[in-house]
Amino acid sequence: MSETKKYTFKDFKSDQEVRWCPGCGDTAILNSIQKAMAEMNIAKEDFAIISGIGCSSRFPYYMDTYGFHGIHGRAGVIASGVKTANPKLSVWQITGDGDALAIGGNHFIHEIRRNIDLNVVLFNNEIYGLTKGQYSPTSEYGLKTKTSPFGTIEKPFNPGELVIGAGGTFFARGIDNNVRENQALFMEVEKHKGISIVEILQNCVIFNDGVFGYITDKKEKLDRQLFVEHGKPMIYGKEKDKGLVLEKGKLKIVKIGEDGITKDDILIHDANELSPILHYQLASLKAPEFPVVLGIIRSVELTTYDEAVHAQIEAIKAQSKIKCMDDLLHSGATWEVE
Amino acid sequence: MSETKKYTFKDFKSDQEVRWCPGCGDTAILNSIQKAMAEMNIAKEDFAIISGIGCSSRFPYYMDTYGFHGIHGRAGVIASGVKTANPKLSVWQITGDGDALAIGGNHFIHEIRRNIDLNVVLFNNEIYGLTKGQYSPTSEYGLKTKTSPFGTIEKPFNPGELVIGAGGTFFARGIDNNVRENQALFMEVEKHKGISIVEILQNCVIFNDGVFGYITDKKEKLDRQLFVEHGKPMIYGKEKDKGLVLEKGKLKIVKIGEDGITKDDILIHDANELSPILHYQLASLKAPEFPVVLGIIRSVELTTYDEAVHAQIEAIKAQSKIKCMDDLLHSGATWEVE
Amino acid sequence: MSKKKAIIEKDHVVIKFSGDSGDGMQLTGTQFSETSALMGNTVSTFPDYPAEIRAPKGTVGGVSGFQLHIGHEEVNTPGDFADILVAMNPAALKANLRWIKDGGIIIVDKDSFTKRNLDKAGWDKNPLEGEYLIHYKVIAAPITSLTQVACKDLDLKPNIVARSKNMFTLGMVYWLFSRELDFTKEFIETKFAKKPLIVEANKLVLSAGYNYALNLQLTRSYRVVRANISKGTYRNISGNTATAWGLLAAAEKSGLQMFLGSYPITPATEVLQEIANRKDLGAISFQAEDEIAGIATSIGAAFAGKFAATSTSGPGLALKNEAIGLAVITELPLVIVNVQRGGPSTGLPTKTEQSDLLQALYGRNGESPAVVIAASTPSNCFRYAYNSGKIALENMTPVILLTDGFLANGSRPWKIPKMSELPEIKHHIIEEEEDDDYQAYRRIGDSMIRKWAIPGTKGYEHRIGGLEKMEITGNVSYVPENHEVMTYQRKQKIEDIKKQIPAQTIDGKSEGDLLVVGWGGTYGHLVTAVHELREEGTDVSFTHFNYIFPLPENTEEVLSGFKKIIICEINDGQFLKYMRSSFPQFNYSQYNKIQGLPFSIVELKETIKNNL
Amino acid sequence: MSKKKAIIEKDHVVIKFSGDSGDGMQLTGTQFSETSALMGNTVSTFPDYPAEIRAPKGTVGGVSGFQLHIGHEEVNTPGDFADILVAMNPAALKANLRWIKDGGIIIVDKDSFTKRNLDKAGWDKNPLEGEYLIHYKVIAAPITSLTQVACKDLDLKPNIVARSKNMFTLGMVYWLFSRELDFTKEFIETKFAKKPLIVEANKLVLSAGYNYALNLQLTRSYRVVRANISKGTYRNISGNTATAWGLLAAAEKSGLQMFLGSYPITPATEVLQEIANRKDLGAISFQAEDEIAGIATSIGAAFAGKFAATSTSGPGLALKNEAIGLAVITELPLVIVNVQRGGPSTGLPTKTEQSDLLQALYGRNGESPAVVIAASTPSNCFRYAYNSGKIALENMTPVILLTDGFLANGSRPWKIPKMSELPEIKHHIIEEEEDDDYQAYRRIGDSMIRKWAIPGTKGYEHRIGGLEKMEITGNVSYVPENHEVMTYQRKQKIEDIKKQIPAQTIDGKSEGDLLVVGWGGTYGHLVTAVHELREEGTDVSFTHFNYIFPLPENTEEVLSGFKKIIICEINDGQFLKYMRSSFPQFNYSQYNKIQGLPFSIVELKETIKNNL
Ligand SMILES: Cc1ncc(C[n+]2csc(CCOP(=O)(O)OP(=O)(O)O)c2C)c(N)n1
Ligand SMILES: Cc1ncc(C[n+]2csc(CCOP(=O)(O)OP(=O)(O)O)c2C)c(N)n1
Ligand code: SF4
Ligand code: SF4
Ligand SMILES: [Mg+2]
Ligand SMILES: [Mg+2]
Repeated sequence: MSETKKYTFKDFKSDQEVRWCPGCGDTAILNSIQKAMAEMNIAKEDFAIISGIGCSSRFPYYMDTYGFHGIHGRAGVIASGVKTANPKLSVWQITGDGDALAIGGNHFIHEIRRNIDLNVVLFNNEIYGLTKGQYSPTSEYGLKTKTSPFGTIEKPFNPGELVIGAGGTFFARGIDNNVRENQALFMEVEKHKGISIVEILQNCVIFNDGVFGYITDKKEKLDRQLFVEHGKPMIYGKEKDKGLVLEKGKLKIVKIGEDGITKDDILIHDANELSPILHYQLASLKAPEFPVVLGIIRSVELTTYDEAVHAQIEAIKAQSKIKCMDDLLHSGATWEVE
Repeated sequence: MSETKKYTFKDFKSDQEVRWCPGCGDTAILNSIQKAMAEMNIAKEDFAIISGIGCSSRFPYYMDTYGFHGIHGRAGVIASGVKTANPKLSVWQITGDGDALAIGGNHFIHEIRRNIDLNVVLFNNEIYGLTKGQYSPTSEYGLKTKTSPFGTIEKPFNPGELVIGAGGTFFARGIDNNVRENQALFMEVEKHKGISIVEILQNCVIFNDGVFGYITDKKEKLDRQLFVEHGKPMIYGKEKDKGLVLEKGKLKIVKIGEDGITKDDILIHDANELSPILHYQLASLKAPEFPVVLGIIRSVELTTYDEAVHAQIEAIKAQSKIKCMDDLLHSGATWEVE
Repeated sequence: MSKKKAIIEKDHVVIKFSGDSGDGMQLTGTQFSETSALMGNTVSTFPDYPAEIRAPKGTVGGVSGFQLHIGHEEVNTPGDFADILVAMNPAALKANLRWIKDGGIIIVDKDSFTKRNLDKAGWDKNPLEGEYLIHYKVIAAPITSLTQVACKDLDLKPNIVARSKNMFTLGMVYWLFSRELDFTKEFIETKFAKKPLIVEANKLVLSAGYNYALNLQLTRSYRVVRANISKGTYRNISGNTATAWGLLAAAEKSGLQMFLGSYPITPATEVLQEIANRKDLGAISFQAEDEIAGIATSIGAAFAGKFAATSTSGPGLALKNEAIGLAVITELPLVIVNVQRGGPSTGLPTKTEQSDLLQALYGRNGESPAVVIAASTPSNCFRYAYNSGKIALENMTPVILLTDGFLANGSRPWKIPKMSELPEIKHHIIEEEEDDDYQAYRRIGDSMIRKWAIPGTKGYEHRIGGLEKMEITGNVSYVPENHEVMTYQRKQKIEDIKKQIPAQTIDGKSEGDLLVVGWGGTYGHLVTAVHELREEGTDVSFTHFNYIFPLPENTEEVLSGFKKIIICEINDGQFLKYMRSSFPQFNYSQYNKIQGLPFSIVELKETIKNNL
Repeated sequence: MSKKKAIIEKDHVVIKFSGDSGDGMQLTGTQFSETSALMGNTVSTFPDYPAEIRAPKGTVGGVSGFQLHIGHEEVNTPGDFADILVAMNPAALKANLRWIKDGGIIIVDKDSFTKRNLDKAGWDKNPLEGEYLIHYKVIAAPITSLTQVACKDLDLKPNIVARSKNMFTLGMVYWLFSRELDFTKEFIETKFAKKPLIVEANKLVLSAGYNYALNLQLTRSYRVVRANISKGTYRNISGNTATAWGLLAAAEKSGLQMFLGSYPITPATEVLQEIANRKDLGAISFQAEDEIAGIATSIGAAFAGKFAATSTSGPGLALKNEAIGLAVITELPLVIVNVQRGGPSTGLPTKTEQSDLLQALYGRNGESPAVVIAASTPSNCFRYAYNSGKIALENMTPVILLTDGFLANGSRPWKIPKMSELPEIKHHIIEEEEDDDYQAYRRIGDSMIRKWAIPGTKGYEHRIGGLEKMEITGNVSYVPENHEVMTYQRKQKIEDIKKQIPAQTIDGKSEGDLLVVGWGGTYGHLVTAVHELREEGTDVSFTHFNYIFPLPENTEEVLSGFKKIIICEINDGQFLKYMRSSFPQFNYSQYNKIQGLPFSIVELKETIKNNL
């Protein structure tokens, strides 16, 4: 791997014109990733950005790094191949809610299970953008779309729940336009060893505009979003007076100052806890009863698959008598004809 | 649908010879399902048994019902098609850990998400039987198999966790040879409206013999298994003196009679609770630190997909002006040529 | 409207509306074509979308077009080159200049030719100035500003008003063709029923455009004489809608419920969308998690006794191949609609191609014969979808129906059929107590067709699956000779279908020097080229295939009358390969185009002449 | 061992060992074949497993067999019919009786012919009694009991002892062929190194069998004269192992790390297993969640600069088709191994067939050419796997390597090649600073090959993907003409490979009345049939194809020397279709067998004669 130099985010812009719809949340995410990468102290050639198919999956074309625009649903497996082949690369999987959770759902849970050290950015706009507006596995129950003219009758996945159900070691959530927060988030993602899944709530201005409006509403968002930080109490609200506590194992909202609750009663977020029970609950919280949790919800470290593959190879190499093909060809039962 | 008659389990035996290996756990499961079905008060012709490919997936051939031995991994989607087409049928999906969780993993999480009213029996032998002994997505970390001669380096799925992560409404666990318990379990499975996933720990005598030996050990099993029942305290152990309690939201084992613990302190199992937090924890418990939980861990009812499909059709039918193809053909802009 | 016009009579005219994606060109084109059809012309249309959802405004990549061809005799293609181009901005002019006939009319919105827009479109200087467009008749109207003027009395914001500028253009073109505005006014009233101000604005602007043209008498106007169209009720229909409706019709006719398991993919998505919209007809649409789930749920539904179909495009068909094999061996009825697009891989998803033919014929493991049928016009997608359903249900077999991006998105006026006049569709569902010695793989009579016993029917419990099965009983069998027997039974079943399909016809003499051969979506272009050549005195015959596998019984006979056969395809010669292996005795040549575009009449005529 | 034997010299002998799955017949057969090879005979073997993992003991369905053919000249098939059948129980006799030559020797374990076992095997009465087997020489030895006797002094339980009864049989057969026991004794010592008592038992029983035959002089014994085998070190190798090793060899030779993404499937699983075992050679095996993940991880690895392959069988290939298209358009090197089995659908998974040829050629959307190569003997799977790797790496293209169940499981002694003597393999990985105007799709020189810039290499950052790309730059392009250019570039790249493959050879005269044509796994049977016919005076030539697409440059020339060409395949005529469409001018006929079995020499000879 090569030496790194100081970059600016412009170094990560390719010569291709960005062709997302004006106002599409994808552009903001692109910016925050470019900014984050410029700071990562990783040589540009050591990034490999892998995507599937979808609006979001056009992403690699706009990055002046190695990139692979795959086929629909296969971003995760192409990325798994790249990372397993060369663990030294910083491999980013860019995927949509259709790409990762509809056709690519199986690869998604398996890459998580294997804990391959990938950085996965899931652009969740709760719709199929590129094919012009059909519902996706994350679309809200009842959503009317081109293929659900009378409303869907399917419960959506909550990506965070699925990640944890599959044994995920890292899950975070962000919102497209929070460029600064996301930039910081992506720095953490890169640092985490193991598979990191980041769900970004992304507004599709054309086919699902405003779907996150309730959460992002400028005036109300402090009451509707909860940014969690490891080691900090889970407090939110316009007045910073609301917080989470546990009651019989379940999360509950309390108000600081009411019923004798003080700041010290509020749960401290422990993203590094091995048990995912609390993380699961945080990922599950839904508006309007609860705030939507943003930030790093879970971040634990376990051996990664890519590491283990190469470690096993090195271990066996050291102990095997077979060192090259000629050895293998002559191993076992052979005989001479003279 | 036809009237039902009184059956015995023999009525469910087809004329095909059972060809599993002698001692294979599949045979016991077959027996318990046949016995359960005979009691279900459902006409034989109203059962459709759908499988994928694997040793376990040979199952339909041995049942004198409608049956479909599909292709590898597609049991869930074929079954989804059958049930959506005809919700009156009792549709059983028979699948293996490879069939459902390797190649069929995506269909598995999606049928759960949709909550199609299927009865899914997952024969989990933690190995690929039919292809003669490769590791599966549920194989224990480190297991040596034909494709992992030096031990696997992949974390296994816990099917229960995955079910809950995907939004499952029913999850239960059994052990192959517990024919009587399983028979009762399958009766409950049939009753549950929505998708029911039953994981049966199944011994493959040829390629993974004894993998559940620790749990099923005749002498120790009372200490290693915890049968949960809705509304009953979660007590187990040879002396019925161990039980589960919650501490800071996490399950913990306590001993009745020690540290002032009485029977009343033990958690009561609530399978019907909508929140899956406790169910997730119960499904996760692992030997040897914890007993393995058997029985119905989660059972809640939500609208099913198959129901909703037909309800929506009926609703639209009632309100639409288009009643037949001729209506449709003449709808919208048309003109006459005379 | 009383001024006298200089009217030019034309046999047919090609018009292309083009502008930014947001300029409403699709709607404008559709209105013009429906009005033309209503007034008795034949019409063929084709939209031309940008590859991006919303490419940057004002760029060439963001231009959306709608081409239409009207005639007084049958028109079979949207036309090669436009007589009239409407370009709402510089980019639209740039993108389409190469597609206008010499001497053609160009209508532009003069207001949009600003420095900024010229730059975005990549024009060095303003083409409206100087001699650049000297070979065309340019009508540079201040459309944007006149639209605002027309609405000045309405209480609407300028940006809302601006949205109706397409109506100004439409009005102008209506004047050029002496069209009436009523049909479009009615349309406006229905479409914006809940927004009376918008209705008002659109109607005002439409009339303003008409009057503008009228008053300026910008050019002489055209008349395309009424065609001699057969009596009946007509509608416009696109290929994808026709396909969906053909399937729905087959369901209704067979008395079965429709089930479509599918996953969205360009350019096939509208088939799913149409059927999802037809809950009123009892249709079940299952939007699956992927293409495999799409077909597998359909196979499940077929097992359960529904009329099942699945729809996709090339990459999706590749994913369905394994499951098609399951439908073959389980002998269940199933229609697989494949709307072809440019490949390989993701390729050119919004462009047309005929390159999935060999995949449809051979893309599966094992000896796995399935019927392959191809539609050839947007409207006959209805007939071939219907017939695919009929063949699937009557023969207990999967049928692959091939259409393509050109047919799918193109549209044609279509004489609405009466359901009662469509051929009957029988299915083989077995009734309770109909057969007291039912065996899953017993054949009906002399045929190779098995009965369809569906779950819920007492007494016919049985098991099917993907393993080879014993003849008659359907039990799993590894008996070597039985495998051969079953392989030939499956083959014979498909061959028997020859007797159910119409004989192949020849357009032109049945003997001669050259036979032009096509299949699927190229029909319109081929038939036009051949007819024009014949009118010009060139002796050439033409035959077009819709039934691909099996081929019509008289195919060999049809081919044998000619010294030379030229097979024309939008691919690298797939039908040619197939014909060569089926009838190696003939002298074939080939013409291929692989540009994501349909043929042009010009190139076809030249090619055919060169082959004589 | 001094008694004199009456020895019959034989050119070649076919022996089949058969018994219950648990009876160790595979091991017995392997030992006998290795010993025979060691003693200078040519050998060809084929195992015949039951379809079930453990079918019920004692049933016909549970019989496991191992057939081998030894000769003093080249033997190319495991033989049609057995000269000697070993049947360890009544079921094995039942299952194999139809495969013994008239007058052949049958060795049975008399002890196993109990009422219960006879019933299970479906014998009405004991075939050893009466005249039932009068046409054979039956040696009914009390194998079970003599095995116990031999071990009576060992401290082993009877059921453990019983497991070595296969050694008794092996001993008997060794005597029949005057074989030495040393090789097998050594084998036993290694295999059971940790269990000295078991070593002892097996060795005792082996000798006991030998001595039993010796003492009874049951029949005359055989000698198959040493073959004239070229000097060198030999080993036995099965097709699947040879395939895996061929890939590993290509990796080593090219200096790249091996990456195999795969999912288990019969009969291809051993390829994955072999490579999973080769961590010592640095091979990465990725057991994926399905076939799509198998190929897609490999495509990722190829992008990252590994020598990547994936392995599967027919249904799995169907699932990989979409991703193969991605490898085609991204022009990455990749080997796709497909071990064909009986289809359609799950079909006959444990049986052989050649019915994935058309799928390999055409099973993808779009114009999507990929190289297709077929191995033709178990051992030459090594060479063709190696060459597949070479062609993939040197041409930046996916290569599909076809083998089949017959090759995969069959084995042959094989002269071990020296790595240094294998042809060089170059790859196109670009070094840092090698090219200061790198463009992802610029072609190297006159070729259509692009350079391979892998992530981690400074200065060559670029993007590839499944959308059509602009020539040279590789940027996404919707330009119509460019699509045609790229389509033809991809086609040309494959055609250019013609120059890299050997000319097609003819076995026999290069002109004549009849040319027998085969491809892939039927080589052994075809060459044997043709040679026998020629020895019998029939003038017939033979050509066998390993390079399927592209075909060797001189193919047309080879075919043109004959009045008639007969194409013999284990399918319904797929290569025939392909040849007809490639060279329609020739007069083809066909011979096909679709029984999940290889050809028999007898049927081939008869067919060929009938075609003369
Ligand atoms: C095999 C295959 N199936 C279907 C498609 C069509 N397709 C392309 S993108 C897409 C869904 C995109 O949704 P998502 O992943 O959420 O991306 P978005 O466009 O919303 O960013 C679909 C269905 C395809 N290209 N390939
Ligand atoms: C498309 C496809 N891929 C692979 C296979 C091979 N295959 C058959 S069964 C199986 C795994 C079986 O494992 P599991 O589902 O756990 O069933 P078990 O045999 O253990 O009951 C595999 C890999 C196949 N038949 N089809
Ligand atoms: S369609 Fe939606 S997701 Fe796609 S580019 Fe446009 S705004 Fe973004
Ligand atoms: S291989 Fe294992 S799972 Fe399969 S039948 Fe035998 S014991 Fe059962
Ligand atoms: Mg999306
Ligand atoms: Mg299993």
